[in-house]
Amino acid sequence: MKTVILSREFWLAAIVAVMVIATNLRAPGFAAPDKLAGIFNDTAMLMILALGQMSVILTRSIDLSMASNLALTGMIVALINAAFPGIPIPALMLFACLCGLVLGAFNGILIWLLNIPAIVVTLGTLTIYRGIIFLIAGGQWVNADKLSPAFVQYTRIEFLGLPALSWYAIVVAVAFFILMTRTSLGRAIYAVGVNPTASVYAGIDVGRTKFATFLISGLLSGFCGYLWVSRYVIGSVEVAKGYELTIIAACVIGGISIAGGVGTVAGALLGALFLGVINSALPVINVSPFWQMAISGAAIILAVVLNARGEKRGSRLILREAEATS
Amino acid sequence: MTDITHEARHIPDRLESPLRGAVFSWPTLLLIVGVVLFIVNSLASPYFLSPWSLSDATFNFTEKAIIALAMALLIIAGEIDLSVASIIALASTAMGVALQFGVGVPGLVTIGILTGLICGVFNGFLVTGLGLPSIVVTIGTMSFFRGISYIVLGDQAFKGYPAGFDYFGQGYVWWVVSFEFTLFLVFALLYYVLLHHTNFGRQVFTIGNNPVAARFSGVRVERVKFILFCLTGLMSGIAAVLLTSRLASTRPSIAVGWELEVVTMVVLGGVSILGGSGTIQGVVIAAFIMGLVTFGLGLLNVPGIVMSIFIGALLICVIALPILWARMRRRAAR
Amino acid sequence: QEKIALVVKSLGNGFFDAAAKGAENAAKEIGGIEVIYTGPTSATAEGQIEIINSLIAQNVNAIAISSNDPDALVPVLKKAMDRGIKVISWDSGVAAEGRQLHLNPSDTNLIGETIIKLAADYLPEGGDVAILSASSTATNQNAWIDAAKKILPEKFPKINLVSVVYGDDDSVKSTNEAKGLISSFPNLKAIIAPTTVGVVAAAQVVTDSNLIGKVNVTGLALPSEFKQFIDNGSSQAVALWNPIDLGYSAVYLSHQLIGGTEAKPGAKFSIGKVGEITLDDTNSAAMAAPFTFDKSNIEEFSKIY
Amino acid sequence: MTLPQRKPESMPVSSTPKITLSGITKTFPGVRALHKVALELYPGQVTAVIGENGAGKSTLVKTMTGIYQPDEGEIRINGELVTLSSPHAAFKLGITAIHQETVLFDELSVAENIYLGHALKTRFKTLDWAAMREKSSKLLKEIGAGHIAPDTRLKDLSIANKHLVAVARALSIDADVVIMDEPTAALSYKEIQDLFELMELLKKSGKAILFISHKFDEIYRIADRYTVFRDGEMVGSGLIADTNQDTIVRMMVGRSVDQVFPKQETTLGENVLTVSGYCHPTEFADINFSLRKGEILGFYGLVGAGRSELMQALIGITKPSKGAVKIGEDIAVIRSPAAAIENGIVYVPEERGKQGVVVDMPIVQNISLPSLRRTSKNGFLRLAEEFALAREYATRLDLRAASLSQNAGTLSGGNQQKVVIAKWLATKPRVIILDEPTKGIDIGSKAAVHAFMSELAAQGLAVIMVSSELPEVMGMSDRIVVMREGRIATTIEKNDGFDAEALVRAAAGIGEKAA
Ligand SMILES: Nc1ncnc2c1ncn2[C@@H]1O[C@H](COP(=O)(O)OP(=O)(O)OP(=O)(O)O)[C@@H](O)[C@H]1O
Ligand SMILES: Nc1ncnc2c1ncn2[C@@H]1O[C@H](COP(=O)(O)OP(=O)(O)OP(=O)(O)O)[C@@H](O)[C@H]1O
Ligand SMILES: [Mg+2]
Ligand SMILES: [Mg+2]
Repeated sequence: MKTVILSREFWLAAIVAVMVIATNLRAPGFAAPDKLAGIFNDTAMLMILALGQMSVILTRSIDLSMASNLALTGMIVALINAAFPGIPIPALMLFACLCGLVLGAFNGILIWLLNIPAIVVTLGTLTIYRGIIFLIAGGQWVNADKLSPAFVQYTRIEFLGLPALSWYAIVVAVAFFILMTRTSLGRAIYAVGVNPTASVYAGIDVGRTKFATFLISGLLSGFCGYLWVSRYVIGSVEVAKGYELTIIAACVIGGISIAGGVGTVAGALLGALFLGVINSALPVINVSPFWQMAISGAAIILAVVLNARGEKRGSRLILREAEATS
Repeated sequence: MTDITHEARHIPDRLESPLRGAVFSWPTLLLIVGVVLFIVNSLASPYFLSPWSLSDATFNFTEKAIIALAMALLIIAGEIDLSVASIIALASTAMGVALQFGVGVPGLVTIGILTGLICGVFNGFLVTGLGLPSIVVTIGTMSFFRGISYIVLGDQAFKGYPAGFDYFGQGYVWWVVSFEFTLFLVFALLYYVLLHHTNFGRQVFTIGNNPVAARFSGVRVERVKFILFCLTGLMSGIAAVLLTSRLASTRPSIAVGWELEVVTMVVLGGVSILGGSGTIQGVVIAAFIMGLVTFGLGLLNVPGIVMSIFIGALLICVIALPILWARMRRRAAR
Repeated sequence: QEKIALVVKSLGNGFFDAAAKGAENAAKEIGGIEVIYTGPTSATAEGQIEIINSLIAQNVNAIAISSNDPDALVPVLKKAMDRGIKVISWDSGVAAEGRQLHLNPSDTNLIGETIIKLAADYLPEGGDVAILSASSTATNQNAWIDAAKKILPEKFPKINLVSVVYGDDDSVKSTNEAKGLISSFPNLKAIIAPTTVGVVAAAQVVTDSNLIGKVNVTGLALPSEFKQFIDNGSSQAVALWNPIDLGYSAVYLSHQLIGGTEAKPGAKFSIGKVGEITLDDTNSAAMAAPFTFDKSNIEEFSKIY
Repeated sequence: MTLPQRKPESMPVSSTPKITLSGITKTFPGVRALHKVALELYPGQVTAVIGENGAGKSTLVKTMTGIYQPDEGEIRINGELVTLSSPHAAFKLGITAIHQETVLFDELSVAENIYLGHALKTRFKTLDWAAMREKSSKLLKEIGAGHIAPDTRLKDLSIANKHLVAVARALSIDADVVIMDEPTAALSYKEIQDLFELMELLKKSGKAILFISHKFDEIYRIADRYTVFRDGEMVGSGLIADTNQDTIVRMMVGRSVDQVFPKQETTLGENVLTVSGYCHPTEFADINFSLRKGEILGFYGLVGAGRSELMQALIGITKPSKGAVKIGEDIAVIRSPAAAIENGIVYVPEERGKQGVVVDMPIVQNISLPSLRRTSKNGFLRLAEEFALAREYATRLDLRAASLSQNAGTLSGGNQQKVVIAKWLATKPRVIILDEPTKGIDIGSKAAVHAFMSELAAQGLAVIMVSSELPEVMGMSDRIVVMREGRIATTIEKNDGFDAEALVRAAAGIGEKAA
């Protein structure tokens, strides 16, 4: 119990709740269930992406190409849908996942086999993937009129009062929770981030684990590629431009340490939710949306400062008393 | 084997001449790439080889390259600053605000540069004072600085910069040589000396290679890093003056997305993203290469986004090829 | 061979693609003209500046630009003019010192009035409306909004403009801003989006939020992109001029400038089959009145542009 | 020199080796860590592997657990040829190890540390946390570490407790071959006794055990066989019962022990360093000692006694909570290594690769680093001066290198250590602190370092030498401070005569009530 109260996630959840309640005081109706569901739905993609990024960051890497991967995959499925409206959407979703997976695998291979730092590889693919969008689409956008109604509907169908998009996020979150806490791969991801040397000793293949995380982040980016185009009903070169840093920001706010090995699924979700709530709350309490950027920046800085507090104390506790009282 | 000879044994200073080392170095490789690109460009477009064209081409990268010089030092020391583009926005906004109060040209320039420096101090304090990882800190300040700019400006733009202010971004020192470009060359020289010929530069390398050993050896690691953040902020402030002058106006969305281009330039210049190695020569040549690629393709009316494929591929290739090459040689040696 | 560059706010936007089509038509009619259709991928001034630099180097004869920023482009366009290149702006203008003439798609005041009227026609009792614009620096949108604000108290006293927000011609931002409007103003009756990107985003939000019939979306829209929203009732009517004609006219004007016609107040220019324009004292001219699309005619026009 | 003949083995009749290594060779750049090594482990028996620091024991362990791939040689299990391509392959073949460095995961829980890499699964192939917690708890109790809760995060444990977790981890794998690389080094008396009881149990259950320790009493207490390594070669093996300590020591070092330590007699001068009432919140407390000119002050203790932390506080790396340091007669406030250098105190750190050399920079730049101010002018580098300085000290220390522009990382361990020492001597210090100065360096270099240390003292430098090697401290020191668990246990003057047993007792806290 005590550990729950002391955990970052608890505090972050508390802060998000306080924000919702405070906004509701200023603008009654903000915390109405349907409004909250709306915020959740708006944040769904960021959550999915933050989870993917989390798995990468946990292994001391970073994936800057997620947004480009998303945009490219989104464009590919949009073009396919425009050309062959008959292809069933679930098949198209699977295809989007596959596309994302391939793009992620390209990053992963370079990182695994050539040992190039992830930040360099993904900095390169960040621009490459986005450039390819322009090539395959011939510079055109895919607009609402070219997409089939089913394509657009598959994020909107309601089930138990929540749109499909929200359900996708819930399913991914649950799957991720199981992956991170109940499977060997999940624990290997943590282990590699905490101590790569010790991981080797424990029989974990560090390179392959990193590769796996890039597959995960790629797959989720690809999936979100479909979701994005379906939700905003547009495929263009500009889709999700600059979003890679928002994804990382969500992770950082969620307490995922850039140094690897530290962070939870709940943290990533809450980090995304935090940004989502700020987005929705500002216009409602009549703060100009122009404040939003500065506020989320300040939140990131604050989150990093607070997280660092909890992590300090690298000492080894040689004195017996020190260990006893810690 | 285990006997101890006490006769003095001579150890030569170097086995090969420094010149030989330079021939097989990263900057040389880049230089070759640059020359090839230059030739390809002049063959591909008849307009390329005109002094005015080349001069115009420099405008596309000088501001970024000026920041890249300081960023190179920062990355060599094992840190990174992703907030540089936002510092430009904030510094430009500060100049715009000052303009509303009727500040003159010298005042505007001072305020722009000073704002950059203050942002650098802020980053530096967060990273070295509080011991936070620079990549996330500067992702935070990236939103924060630009956010302030949005708060101040909202949907407005500052314009009407006084006569004379346009010189920094649009003026020419001599014939086709622009002020911006001259400034860049001067800074390149200064940073070259700073990094490669001073104690400070040596300490930067040491910190990047092994911060712990550097600290144990009496290098004031935090202070050096702090100075580097300040320098990066300062250079961003200078870039803000140039860009504001070139655009003759300020908007909060100015220079959006530049941070990654600057980092790309530095990494392409052969600076190890993990810190510890790199040269200013490399960064300068990388800046030219990026300028050449974008301008050359621009002359063929290839959209900018397609050029970025080249840059991205170049980045990965120049990093991957030496690794593959070394691996193949090792395999051949077996 | 004359080289005329048609520089647009961003590539891929259907409105500009249609304009490019018109430009090609004009080039064919006149003969001996090469049209370079170009623009950045994101609607920024820096992107346009880089492009103009390379156009200057290519010695194009004229640049016809729809600008992302009226001020930031002035220095580089001045440079172009100094090197003997004719510069006109169309659709979204540049400050007077950065171009030789400006072609408004329509009279600014008329557009301002039209966008309000489109909303007011379906609000006999009046009510709250909001504007979702493109980027905050877009010259044309700002001018229309100003005109609209001016005309409101006189002609539409019952219409209450509650907010102006900016979607930057970015679908996601426009979507979020439209959502923000709906949640901040529960009594909102109409969203006016004088931009083809914003209007689609707003209509999609209204459709998704089950507000069809409660919130009417209107503004300036390309019939082909917008047809489904007229069909599903989220919008009653939108307006636009003919982008094909706009691109067509831009090339005609550029061609005449290259030919030596001087751009000065009162000068007359022929724009082929579209007709003739006369420059006013700011060296700008306006084309026809915006055309309104509703259920009756959208089907037909959606096949054209 | 003559080596003792390998004894004809009087093998117990029933026993065939569980695992057999033959012809194992492993080289690292510049170091031949193992050369044609052969080893056999028998079920139900403990084989002690003995050898000096750097003899190659840990490298052998790593080749047996699939961490390193040998360059040559073969490994057989129950007579069958196997390849240990990865640590995982080693698990599968029933080999488990406690490594010398506690290679564990600070951020993860104790239970997870124990089961990572071979986790228990539920029916649905997901991790079975409940079972892992329960079994960890049981395992920890078995090794006498019942006080460690399976849910604690590892980083909240002391080094001794971490080591116990490492032991539990090794035993959590149901293996036939159990390797223990200095498992007792960080443990206190009672914990060691618990461990030995456990080893007896393992022996009874037929496991083949490899045991590495530098402590002969332990070897005699638990081992059945021995194998001696020297410089990466196996120089002898046999039954413990058939041999004695002297023979083994002679095999280990290949010469008689005392000639290794050429400490010159020096006359001690005035006090140069006085430390009083020095405390740190978690690492050490109540430290008082003084150091005289020309003196070598030895600091002895078990690994993890807090000596390195103390020394690092003295040079301003870590912050003490109270206490005073006097240099000569003046109180000195040292908040950073830079300040320490100004005050004439320098520290040759223990972790050479991490804290000492900058491996990717040339020797010359390594040596000049703390003296940059002297070799430069107005902040601008002067390469000629730098090379001159480096050349002077490289020659004095008899550095073996191809050129001064070679990266320090390409040197052998001993020569790297010389670079580090050269770097510090170049600052012309008054007090030099050497933390484990001969750790992991070959015998020849070791002797050179010892000779040099003694020469420094003779020249009037005050030397503090931290060492965990008994013969070294006893041979080199004028006075020995023994530390245990962050406090000074005792200080012994040379005149009183150094007694190895007394030192070990003081360091391990034997003879007191177990805490
Ligand atoms: N990864 C490595 N790279 C280079 N050299 C190494 C490496 N690991 C070990 N060595 C070298 O191999 C030799 C044998 O080292 P090893 O760790 O096996 O010694 P050891 O017998 O375990 O010593 P100790 O008693 O100090 O633990 C040493 O000279 C060491 O410096
Ligand atoms: N709590 C710990 N967790 C992990 N590793 C540790 C811990 N304490 C020490 N070590 C490692 O064990 C090795 C020896 O530790 P070290 O004991 O130097 O500590 P110390 O207190 O300075 O003792 P010594 O008296 O042996 O110098 C080092 O490599 C160190 O990194
Ligand atoms: Mg060892
Ligand atoms: Mg130590």
